[in-house]
Amino acid sequence: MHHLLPLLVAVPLLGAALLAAGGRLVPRFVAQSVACAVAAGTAALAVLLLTHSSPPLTEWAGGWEPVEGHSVGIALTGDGPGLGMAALVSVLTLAALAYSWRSFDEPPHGHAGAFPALVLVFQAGMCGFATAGDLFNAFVWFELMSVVAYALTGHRVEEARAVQGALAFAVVNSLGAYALLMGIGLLYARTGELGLAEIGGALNAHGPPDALVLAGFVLVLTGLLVKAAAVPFQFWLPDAHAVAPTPVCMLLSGVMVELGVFGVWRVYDTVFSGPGGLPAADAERVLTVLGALTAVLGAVMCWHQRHIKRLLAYSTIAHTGLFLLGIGTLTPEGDDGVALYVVGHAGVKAALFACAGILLDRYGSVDEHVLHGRARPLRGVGVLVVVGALGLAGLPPFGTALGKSVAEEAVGGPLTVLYVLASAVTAAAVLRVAARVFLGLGPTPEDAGGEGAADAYETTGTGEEPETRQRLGRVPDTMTVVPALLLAGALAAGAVPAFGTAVARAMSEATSAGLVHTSVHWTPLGVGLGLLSTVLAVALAALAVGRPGLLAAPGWALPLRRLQSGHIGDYVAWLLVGTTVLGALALPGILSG
Amino acid sequence: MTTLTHVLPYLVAAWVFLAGCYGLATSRDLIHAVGCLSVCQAATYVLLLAVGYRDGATAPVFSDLAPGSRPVVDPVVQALALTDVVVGATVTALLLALVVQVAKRHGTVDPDELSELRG
Amino acid sequence: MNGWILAAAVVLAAGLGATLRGVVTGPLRRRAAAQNLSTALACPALLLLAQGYARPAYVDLALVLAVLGPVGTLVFARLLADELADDPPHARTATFTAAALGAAVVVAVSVATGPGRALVKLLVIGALLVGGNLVASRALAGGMQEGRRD
Amino acid sequence: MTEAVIVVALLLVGACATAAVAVRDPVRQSLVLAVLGVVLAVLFTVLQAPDVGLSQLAVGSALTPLLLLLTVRKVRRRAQRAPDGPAGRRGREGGP
Amino acid sequence: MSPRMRLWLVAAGGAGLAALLVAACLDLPRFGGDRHPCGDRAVEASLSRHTANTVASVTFDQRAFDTLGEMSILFAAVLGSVVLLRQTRDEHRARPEPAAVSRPVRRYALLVLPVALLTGLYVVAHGQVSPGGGFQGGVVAATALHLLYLGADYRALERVRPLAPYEAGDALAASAYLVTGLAALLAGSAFLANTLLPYGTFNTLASAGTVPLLNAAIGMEVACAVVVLLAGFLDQAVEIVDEGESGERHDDPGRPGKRERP
Repeated sequence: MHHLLPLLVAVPLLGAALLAAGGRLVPRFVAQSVACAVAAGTAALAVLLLTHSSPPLTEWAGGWEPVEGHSVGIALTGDGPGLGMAALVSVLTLAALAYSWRSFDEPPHGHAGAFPALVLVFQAGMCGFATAGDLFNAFVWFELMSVVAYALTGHRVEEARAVQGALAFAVVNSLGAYALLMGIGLLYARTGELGLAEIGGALNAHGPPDALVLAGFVLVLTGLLVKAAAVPFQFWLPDAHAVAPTPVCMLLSGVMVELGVFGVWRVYDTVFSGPGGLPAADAERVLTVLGALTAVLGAVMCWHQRHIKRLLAYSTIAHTGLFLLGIGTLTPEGDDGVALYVVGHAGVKAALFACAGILLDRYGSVDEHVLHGRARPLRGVGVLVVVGALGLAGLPPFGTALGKSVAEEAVGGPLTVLYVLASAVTAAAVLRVAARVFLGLGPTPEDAGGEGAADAYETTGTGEEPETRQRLGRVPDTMTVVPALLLAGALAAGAVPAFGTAVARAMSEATSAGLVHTSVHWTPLGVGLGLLSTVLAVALAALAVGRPGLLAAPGWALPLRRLQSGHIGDYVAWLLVGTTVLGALALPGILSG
Repeated sequence: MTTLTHVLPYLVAAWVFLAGCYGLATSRDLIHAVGCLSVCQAATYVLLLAVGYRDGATAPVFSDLAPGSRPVVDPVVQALALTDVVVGATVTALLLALVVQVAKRHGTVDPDELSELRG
Repeated sequence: MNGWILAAAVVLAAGLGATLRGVVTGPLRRRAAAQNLSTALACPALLLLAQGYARPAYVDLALVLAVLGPVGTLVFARLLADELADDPPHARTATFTAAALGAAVVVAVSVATGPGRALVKLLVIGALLVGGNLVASRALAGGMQEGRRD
Repeated sequence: MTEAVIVVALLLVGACATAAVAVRDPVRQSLVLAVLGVVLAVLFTVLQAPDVGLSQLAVGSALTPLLLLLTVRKVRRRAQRAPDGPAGRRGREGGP
Repeated sequence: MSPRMRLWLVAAGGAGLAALLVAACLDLPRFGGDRHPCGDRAVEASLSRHTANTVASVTFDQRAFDTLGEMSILFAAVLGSVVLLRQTRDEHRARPEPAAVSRPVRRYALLVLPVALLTGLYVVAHGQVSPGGGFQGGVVAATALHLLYLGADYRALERVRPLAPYEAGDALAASAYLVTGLAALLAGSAFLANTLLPYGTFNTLASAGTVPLLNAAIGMEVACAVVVLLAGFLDQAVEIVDEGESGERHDDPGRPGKRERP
């Protein structure tokens, strides 16, 4: 069975190569069917492997089995979390391809296969990263998914914003990738190994951590946190997510960002958690501080957006912060909660982006003020958005709610409050949009014409072009069925009791700490907190719609919004500051050790 | 002198990386910024190859050398650096393609004049 | 003590150091000429290094540089023809010095190699190096276009 | 002796990389980057990595400068010929 | 953010990162040290499979899975560039006027073109034996083709460069790499295992099992990819004109200067 692991990468790549080769010969319909079939096949393979992943699979690419404990080959890790992420990636890819079936713009002449082929390569890169058991191999797949993501983000080259967002995305992520590679170089110099587990073992054999380990940790984490969009590496995310084509947004927000968090978890757990790695207290401090900052910034900025896709992008940042807080506890319960949360969040967020895409294609705008009341006819879509917002808030029995409640109990104390508030605020922002756009509640905003009024530090949602050639008269069924199914999946993740237990078991088998039996189930406290954040979200949204003046952008948020300047130089400067902050946060343990 | 040469390659790599970052952050031209990014990447090659070097050794290529007759340097880092060079070239190309489109749609390649995507 | 490597170090330090200074300062014409010289000097340095390390396999690097170095200069000559047209670079002394150095190094290494297939390769490199260098420097000096040769 | 040549190559790389950052005009920078490619190839040779040196030569000596200059040409052509492009702004000209 | 503010941030962040890196450098094993366990194992493994160029063995055998990723990156970047540099609806193509290149340059270009192509092939073919390989040789060969643009003009290049076969070649070479890997899997071994072919005689072109196959696939992939990539940029720089540009195009950058100075 373990020999099949590399197929998770090879199958989509082969599909992409065939599509690129034959794309100009076949009609668009055939190209899309082939792409969907390949994505579905890979998803099936991932699920099949997932069912056989206990005990975790290990594959040595090229058949280089270790001799005397050492191998010159590349290890692939097929454990629950890795294969789970691969399955999630594949399912979402399938959803994105199905969503783009009817909606997406005519492909460039002679390249009918280019867009589906790129999506398949994206899937391959993400699957490869999820199953990588070798640090350099992880870098290669990391870079592959980045490169494809840049191209996909800038896909609509006629759009000024799309190319600018893609460029900022590309520059910041490339720099992060090079930092990751520098870190790999440092760790290789110390250990002479590239496999994750082998590096960890060699570090432990070397003795207590020193500046080299610290630098390796900081540089590797910089790369991964750039991908995970943690503060202060997050600036690229809203720029890229707001402008990428909708199917791509579903993948970027749904899984790619979460893969950054997954990478942090995997690398810390396998490489740095031993006595030769970074002391637990330091890792906890790093992840908790950055996670809390990310959650706060994401929630505040999310609330102040009127560009709906940008709003959703910031809510992704807020949730990434929550994920980082969860894995920052370094406890099995925190990991379990985050794993479930990621699954639920992927479904909910992808569905919300899909709904935003429908608005864009139907009305040629994603501006909350301009669309005020205009989407009343789209009742079904409105229901989907409201359900998605409730899922985002963590209303039981959504998968998000179950994961959130488990993680909330793991973090404890004031961080639980942060969990409730961040999810409530982001959900409230989405509910506010739903109330205004789909129900036309509240006074009509003054700048509903779409011109002017926006201050210099606000990105409006006007001026976006629909992704279809003409505005859609009727919403194709695929575009509504896909988000509905995704929401159903997110609901099932929490409502099916066996799912949580399976996730918890897979997580415990995968961690280096060994088998720890944790139970994932609904607790009264968890349900209560979930209901609390839902009620808060509804109340906030009602207040914002009913009394817009009361919650209008306060002055204190302006400096925060000014930081998002759209300037690549600023983003790079913040990245440098971020590495320094990471180093400073992790320093105490090294000094005392 | 010898202690300096023992860390000099690493220091050069660190210097090149930081110089590239500085150029990237203060660049007034996106094409220049892409060039600076490739400078950053040059740092990774230098670091990787410096890590694999061994005094008095030669390349692990045995077309004109009997295996075992001379010590050889680490081939693994060379393969990594090779991959890295390819990645660098392709990323540069993709970034330049984006810069071409930015110039078309915004009429400028000065990051200071790109005023979209704020807040 | 290895004389070949010493010679390579001198070529690198003096020659490439000087071209580096040339490519960083001064008007565009000087920079373009310096870029051409850098490949013309690096190629003999690579040959010297191959000889110094006693690794004939390294000669491939010099071969590729001898092929692609002038191509790179032609890229600049072609795409910067506008800028260079008003003020064409003339670096005759430096060009001929570099060409002479290249020829001398090829001859020296050939003598040390002795007859055989390696010698043929070296002579090809020598021809490509000297010819390419002269053509490229001529192209830079405004010889890119018909009727504008000087 | 081998150490001396490594030090020379390292210093050249350091200086060249610094220059590539300090030269702000993209055309001139691409000239410096071409030289940096060659110097890096020499460094890789003295670090006994001819394979990497070859690929650096292949990429750095002609391909990257060609890509950079073609981009510059496209961008400049717009800036010179179209004082009011679609965005209505005049492109800043970075060079002479 | 004001430039001054940004500079302060860069200074602060850069100083922190510099301190971290310098401290790490001082803790690194000294440059030129003798401890390279992974490298020594790789050399051993390479010799056991009759591969003279250890780096090729690492690239195409021991870590062939990395090279698969590397190849996919190139493949994706080319596909992405084709999409990003496509001719949009508001653009049209203008035929470039032929350029007049001086005779020595043209002769040189036509003379060196075959030499460079041969050099590229030579570098690809000897990948498993001497320094070089698919990537290096592929780039050399593809660059050589563009001597036609430098030495003649863009039309001459376009004549030998119908893009469709190159795009197909790029994809098919990528498939060939994957199929070679899958064949090993089907033969009962692991993905990309080098067990299909005999290892041959050390230090000959037919040594090292599947390494030459993968090497050739990469060589073809890279050559085609670079041609397609450069075609995208050349089209943009030479042919494609959008509304912001004047329609009058010439392939010959020196022309205006010439006209101004009769």
